[in-house]
Amino acid sequence: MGYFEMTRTVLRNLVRGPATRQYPAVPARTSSLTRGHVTFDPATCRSCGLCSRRCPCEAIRIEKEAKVWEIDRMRCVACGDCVEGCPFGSLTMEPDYLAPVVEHVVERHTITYVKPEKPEKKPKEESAGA
Amino acid sequence: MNGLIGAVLFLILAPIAGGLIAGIDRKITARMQGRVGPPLLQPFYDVGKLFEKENVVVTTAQNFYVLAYLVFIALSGAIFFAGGDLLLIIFAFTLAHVFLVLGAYAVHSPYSHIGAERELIQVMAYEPMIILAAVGLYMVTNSFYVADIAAATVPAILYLPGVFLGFAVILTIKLRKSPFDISTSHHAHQEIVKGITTEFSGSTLGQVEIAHWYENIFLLGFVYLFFSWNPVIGVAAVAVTYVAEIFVDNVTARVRWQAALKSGWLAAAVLGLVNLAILSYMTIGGA
Amino acid sequence: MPKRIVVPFGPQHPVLPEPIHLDLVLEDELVVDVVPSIGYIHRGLEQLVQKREFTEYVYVAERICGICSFMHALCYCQGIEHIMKIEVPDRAKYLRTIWSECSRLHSHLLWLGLFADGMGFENLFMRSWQLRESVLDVLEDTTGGRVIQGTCKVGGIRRDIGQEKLDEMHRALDPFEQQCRDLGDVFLNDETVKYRLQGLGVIAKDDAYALGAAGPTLRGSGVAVDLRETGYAAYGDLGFKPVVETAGDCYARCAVRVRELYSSIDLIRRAIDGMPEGPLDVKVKGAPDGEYFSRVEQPRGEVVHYLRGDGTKHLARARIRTPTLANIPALVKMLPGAQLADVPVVVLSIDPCISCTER
Amino acid sequence: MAFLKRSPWILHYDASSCNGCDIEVLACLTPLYDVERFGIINTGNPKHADILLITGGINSQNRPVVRNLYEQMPEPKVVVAIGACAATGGIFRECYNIAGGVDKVIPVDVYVPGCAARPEQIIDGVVKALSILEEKREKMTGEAHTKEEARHAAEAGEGT
Amino acid sequence: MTMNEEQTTTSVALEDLVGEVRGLHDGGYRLVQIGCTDIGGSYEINYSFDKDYQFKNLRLTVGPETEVPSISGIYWGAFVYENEMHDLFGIPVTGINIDFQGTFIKTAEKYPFSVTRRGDDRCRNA
Amino acid sequence: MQTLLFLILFPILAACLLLFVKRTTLRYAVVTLSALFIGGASIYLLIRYAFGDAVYFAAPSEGASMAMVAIEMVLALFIIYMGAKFRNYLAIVLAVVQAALVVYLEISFPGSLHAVNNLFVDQLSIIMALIIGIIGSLIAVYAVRYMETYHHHHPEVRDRQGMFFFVIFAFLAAMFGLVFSNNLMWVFFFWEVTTISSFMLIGYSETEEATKNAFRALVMNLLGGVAFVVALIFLAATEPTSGGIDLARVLASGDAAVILIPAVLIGFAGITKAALMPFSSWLLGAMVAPTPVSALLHSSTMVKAGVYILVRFAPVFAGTFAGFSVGLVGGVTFVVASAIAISQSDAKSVLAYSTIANLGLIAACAGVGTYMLVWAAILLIIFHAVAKSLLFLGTGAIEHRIGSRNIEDMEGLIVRMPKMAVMMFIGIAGMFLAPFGMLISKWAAIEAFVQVPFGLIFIAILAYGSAVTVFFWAKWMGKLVAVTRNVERVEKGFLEEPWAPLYIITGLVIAAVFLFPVISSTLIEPYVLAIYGATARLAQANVGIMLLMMALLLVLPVSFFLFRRTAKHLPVYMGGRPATPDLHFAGSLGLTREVQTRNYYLTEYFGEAKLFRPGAVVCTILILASWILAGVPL
Ligand code: SF4
Ligand code: SF4
Ligand code: SF4
Ligand code: SF4
Ligand code: SF4
Ligand code: SF4
Ligand code: SF4
Ligand code: SF4
Repeated sequence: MGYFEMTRTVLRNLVRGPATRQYPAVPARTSSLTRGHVTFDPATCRSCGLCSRRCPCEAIRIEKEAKVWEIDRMRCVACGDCVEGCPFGSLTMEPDYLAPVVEHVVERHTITYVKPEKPEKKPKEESAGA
Repeated sequence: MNGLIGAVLFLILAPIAGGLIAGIDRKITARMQGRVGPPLLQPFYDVGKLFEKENVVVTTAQNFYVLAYLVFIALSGAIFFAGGDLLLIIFAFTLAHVFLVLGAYAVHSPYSHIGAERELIQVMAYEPMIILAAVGLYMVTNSFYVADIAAATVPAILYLPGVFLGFAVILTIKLRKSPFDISTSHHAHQEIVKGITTEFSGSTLGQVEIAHWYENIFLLGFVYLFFSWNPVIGVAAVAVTYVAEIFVDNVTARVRWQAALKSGWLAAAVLGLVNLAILSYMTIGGA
Repeated sequence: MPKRIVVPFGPQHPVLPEPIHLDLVLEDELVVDVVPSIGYIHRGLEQLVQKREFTEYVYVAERICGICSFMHALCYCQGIEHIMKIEVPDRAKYLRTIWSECSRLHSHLLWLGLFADGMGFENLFMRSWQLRESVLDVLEDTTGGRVIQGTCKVGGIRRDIGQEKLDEMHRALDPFEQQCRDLGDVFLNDETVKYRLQGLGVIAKDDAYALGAAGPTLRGSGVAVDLRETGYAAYGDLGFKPVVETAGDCYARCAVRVRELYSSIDLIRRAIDGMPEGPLDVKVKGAPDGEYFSRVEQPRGEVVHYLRGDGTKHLARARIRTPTLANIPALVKMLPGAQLADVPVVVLSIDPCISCTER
Repeated sequence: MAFLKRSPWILHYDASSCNGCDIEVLACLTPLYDVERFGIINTGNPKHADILLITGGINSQNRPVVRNLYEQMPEPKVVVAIGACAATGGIFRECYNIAGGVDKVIPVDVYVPGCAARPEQIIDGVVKALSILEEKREKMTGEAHTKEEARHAAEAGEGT
Repeated sequence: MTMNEEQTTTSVALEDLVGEVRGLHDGGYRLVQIGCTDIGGSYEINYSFDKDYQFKNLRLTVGPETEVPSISGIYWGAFVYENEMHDLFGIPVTGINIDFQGTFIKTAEKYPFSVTRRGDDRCRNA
Repeated sequence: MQTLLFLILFPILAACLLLFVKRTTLRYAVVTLSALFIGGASIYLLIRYAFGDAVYFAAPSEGASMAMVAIEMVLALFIIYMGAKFRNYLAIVLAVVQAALVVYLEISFPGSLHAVNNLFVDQLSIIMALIIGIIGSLIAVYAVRYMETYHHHHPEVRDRQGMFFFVIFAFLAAMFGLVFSNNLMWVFFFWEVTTISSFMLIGYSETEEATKNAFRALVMNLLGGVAFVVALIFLAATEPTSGGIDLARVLASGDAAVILIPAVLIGFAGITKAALMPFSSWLLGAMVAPTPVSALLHSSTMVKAGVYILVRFAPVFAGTFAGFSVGLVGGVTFVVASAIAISQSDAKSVLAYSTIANLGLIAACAGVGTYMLVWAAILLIIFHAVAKSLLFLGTGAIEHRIGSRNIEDMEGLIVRMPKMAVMMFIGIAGMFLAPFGMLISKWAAIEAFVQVPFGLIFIAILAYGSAVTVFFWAKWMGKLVAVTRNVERVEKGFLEEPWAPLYIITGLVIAAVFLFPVISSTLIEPYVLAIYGATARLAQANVGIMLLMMALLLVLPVSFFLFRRTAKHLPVYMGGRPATPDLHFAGSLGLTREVQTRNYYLTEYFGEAKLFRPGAVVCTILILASWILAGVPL
């Protein structure tokens, strides 16, 4: 019938009940690949700055001297390029999403990585560098 | 006296019933669309919210017209439930709509204006059928008085199947349901923004909504008249009709104004008039 | 005395989620004149090539638009690959094809929904978007992003789809196709939909061609131009025939897209069946030096990325010509004579994508 | 009674988004997310809206549009910036035609991160906006109240 | 790449442009795009055409102030590209059928592509 | 009887006086005074005769009749002269034919040309007299200043105001004569005078168009006149069964078969005068006349003569095919003219079409002619006269102020001329909204038609017709009430036309609602009762509700003051575009454009070109059918 072509769908919907995912009662559907947000491990970051250079949005800023690693979550497009680029595995992409915020603040981390005491080899140079 | 009680009851209860029906409507619609839908009392929250909002106007005059719309819609419904004259009710009803339209004209906005023109086209589309429906009920019950019609023992629907169907068509227009939600629509999006209600906001919009509840109850009361010989069947028929309207809303695209006008007029001519012609032939023949 | 109504239409408009700007001149509701204007979304992202390395620009390219995001990335990458003479592994080509077609599916379903909304058919909108979610779920499971996939890169792809997932997708295709056909039936057979669409916004075959229209707008008028026929990615192996309708009206354009749903499903099925094993990417060395007009068939038609490198990490120029821009002249021709109620329908019938149009 | 929280009507404007966040906003309306559960309706009309959802950043041409839409909304109202673009300009923030996030033009109450922001995030953002909305309402009625009192006081003052 | 399409580019002089374009039009080509590139001091304008997936390019090189004749008399739809050309590059195009007078794409800065901006202000993390 | 004679003769006196008055102030004084007298006399008439049965007066017969014939001949000569001057030979032919028939009548049936009583007054005459006496003289007062401005605006038009006011007052006299005459010869005479008056006034501006339209009106009315004479001849010839030319006797005559033929002919004359289809074009053309003329002749009084005569003959029509088809002509005219009104943007055209439509409706009621319908018809006559004259005068005043009478140009009148807008608003409301009069009548008509065989056709006509009516009136109202911004207020300094007539008529429109139960019970019901032995009335409860509605309408505007304080003003929504408060917006191509809101005219469906001809054809067929099948009972 030309009219009411939609009838089947309507009836099916009525019988099957709503397809709605009951978020927030039910957590959001994600997959293992989902690019939710980047997490940073201050203990392993060696301040190489690669992440910052690769980031297409300049979301990451690092201050080597001050040992600060910053990420502006409001700039990050979750492309994951920094994660791929970090040679030390300090960054991971988590599948869960960030909550909305009422204020735009840049997230700041202090890098706690301490260069392991390299046994004996060049203790003099190091102290000279510092 | 009965009449007065009916009117007062209507004035008090209709917004409650109307809001509930709107809530059920939205719930059923959502289910038909595979969604959960809003809480049952959502229409009340909406209207409550609207009254909490700031009163923003383009011109103060708009509030007057909308208030008049509300008052006269309530009045025509009240006359209906007081058992008054159907024709008078229809005219009061038209008056109310003219006020709504004027409110939209008064704000002088492009979208309201087009909405107002379309609303008038809708009025033009449904008016013949609604008059014929009243005449049909008269022909069956020999009275234009709602009280008499409601009390009549003849099953009007059996004499007026065409008229009833025609009325169902214009009911779609009146309930602002697809395919005839051309002048404004409740939730569906429209090329003319919100049409006639574009510039109404806050409590003014709330009044439009309440008026709409009154109106729906009145219209459902009208539907009931076709089945009034048996209250149980009557109420059931009203419910079925309303669900059918929701169903139609969900399985059709919105048409252009031309089709709305043609449908209304064809419904009156083909369903209404033919039915009445046969009826009058029968009664003349029978007499 | 001319009884003309002059109405601003857009940029903010409930039916069109994107800012489209038209000045409408109406008589009653008949559109007698229409002047479009664009630029609300113009960002100037072509110029970002000068600030981003050509490999990084992929991320920008896929944000030229969030709907056929993958295809923009694909088009860009193919262009660079052509300039740099990189041969992409077969598996990457097949997966690119699958994601392209998934994008097309979700784009067409999205469009069908918006189109239904434009006609005031709310339930149909809901249904289309509900179906679309299953495509998005697949995309998220395989790429990690619902709308911005981020899997295409110069030299190949960044993620594989495991055999298990491919099988699962294959199994899901049949019921999905059935649902799409149910949906398509409404669009193609329902009387109220036909009433709204047939004979509306007609563009004759020759006009469509001369106006430079693209994609379903062109094919709806009977011109069989579909760049997938050129055989980029894996299309050459899969065997592809463009979908063509002849009426040139909104209904025909709608029919093209509905039928493309089916053809996309078919392509995905065949791509999964013929999926070759192998590496996903090749290492990219050096920088592009040369120019190329990379062309890809997007859901909305032919997109052209003109890329020009001068041997540095930064391209000298990227110029992106998107199908909607090409379809604007046709749109301007379609609107006069329509009714006001038809304006969103006609506008939507070219599936406008303002985002990539204005870049 | 605070009905406002139960019936937030939204206005969505695509400032200069890539459509990614845009379609996710629309997706919120559809069966799988169905924000009407929270009483949310996408009105498409600033005069009816309580929450302005903006996707995409600000450029020279849409700047007055965004401001206009904001001004057209009756109080109380909140603005939710959706996605990286609306918050800061995101990946396009360096483009010559992008002035930055929405907060360059109008006050933003809630920022939803992401590119594209997921429907769930958008829902979270709107929910977050509700309490701000409610605060604003209380403030507004409070203000109205004090105004009223001030007026009464003034009238009384005149009377004497 | 399994790109099997041919792309040819021919240079064309300013005064031959309209004639050449007409020839392509009569030869059944459709206009794909018109695009400009800033090649340092002057502009290269590519008129791209297609017929049966054969891609043809006419290339015009003009100085910054040179007036370019519109081809919208031949391809009605060319106006979108020509207006864009004017608005982004500042190339004056004469005789466009629908001339937006510089309002087709409104930009914060005038003619953003008219100056070579390569290499400027590329200071990461500034 | 003195009152009757006074009402007929006094305006003639005033007319003659006005012929010589040249100064406006003086003219104004004379007209105002005469108006007071005439109005007063008609009210006296009401008080004196309203509460009894019809009263008949023998009154001067021989001399008067001779004078009338003489005047008729003079008028015929005048038409022949004008016809010759402007080469309109059809007019000449008709004038000659008519004069010849009159002479033939006078010569052949000298014995049958006497009515027992030449004059009479009953409630219907009183109603007509009140309309003529009050509305008519108010219009005359209004016209003085109007004409002054008119000449100010149109220096090219020859100033013939002396003639103008002479004709106006002569016309008033003729109208009184027409409604008081029991002698059909007299009726015919006055009938012809109104025709000539109309002719003179339509052609007032002496432009080519005016002259052409004047002749069109003349020709069509003469056609009706010829039919009238033929009817007289027939009546005279069939005396005494038909009752001759004594109206009362004709109506009382039992021999329906005999009087039906003259009734049909007189009905035809009524159709032409009331400008029903296919003769509507003359009334549309008559809109070239200065607006007071349109108000007086072409809506509230002269055309009412046409339906007056139909109402008089309603008892004869009742239940016959002839009556039914006259009714159908009216019905079709009603629905077609209403529909065409949708497509008109010129205020006077809308008013003209609406007038035609309402005359059609009255004719429909009169033609079918049951007592309820006659009741409704009379009600329609009253309400229409009041509301329509207000609208015409208002349109004239607006036109003089804003320089246009296009409805589109009346946009925002509520801001520019608030008082005028409110009056227009009330006038329009009077035309189609409950609880105003026209609607009451329509309502009554519906209730009445239900009970008539084949009444369903009329119900359908009414249903569609009123739907269409709502559309074109409401959109006009919409234009008036649009609150435009940044427009100049032009009401101030508006002293050219006197406001008093407008105020009074506005008051009458409202008063009519409150008074209508009284009007009905004192005037209409007794008349209907006297003729039919039964009468209609609206139920008490309904009247109560309507009064309640009216009261609400008067009270609601008070709410205005409530909103003033709290509301915050914002400009309208323009798709988010930068826009100014007076609706200029940033458009494409860098242009600033202005929003224009125009009403819908739906010309494609309701255009004049589309509907007029079919309507005319149907009506012509119906008229012909009524001649052939006149006596067939239903
Ligand atoms: S995910 Fe992408 S955008 Fe986000 S910080 Fe990493 S590189 Fe930058
Ligand atoms: S996070 Fe990784 S890439 Fe970034 S600075 Fe630290 S170590 Fe280097
Ligand atoms: S064409 Fe449309 S959907 Fe595709 S990327 Fe561009 S804007 Fe997005
Ligand atoms: S038409 Fe434009 S927006 Fe749409 S997919 Fe193509 S490039 Fe993107
Ligand atoms: S945040 Fe990302 S997805 Fe959203 S509009 Fe911006 S670029 Fe598009
Ligand atoms: S701010 Fe960022 S984009 Fe701009 S120049 Fe510096 S590094 Fe480059
Ligand atoms: S710190 Fe300086 S040198 Fe190092 S990556 Fe950043 S911009 Fe380059
Ligand atoms: S307003 Fe116009 S038409 Fe009327 S009298 Fe004056 S000039 Fe003539």
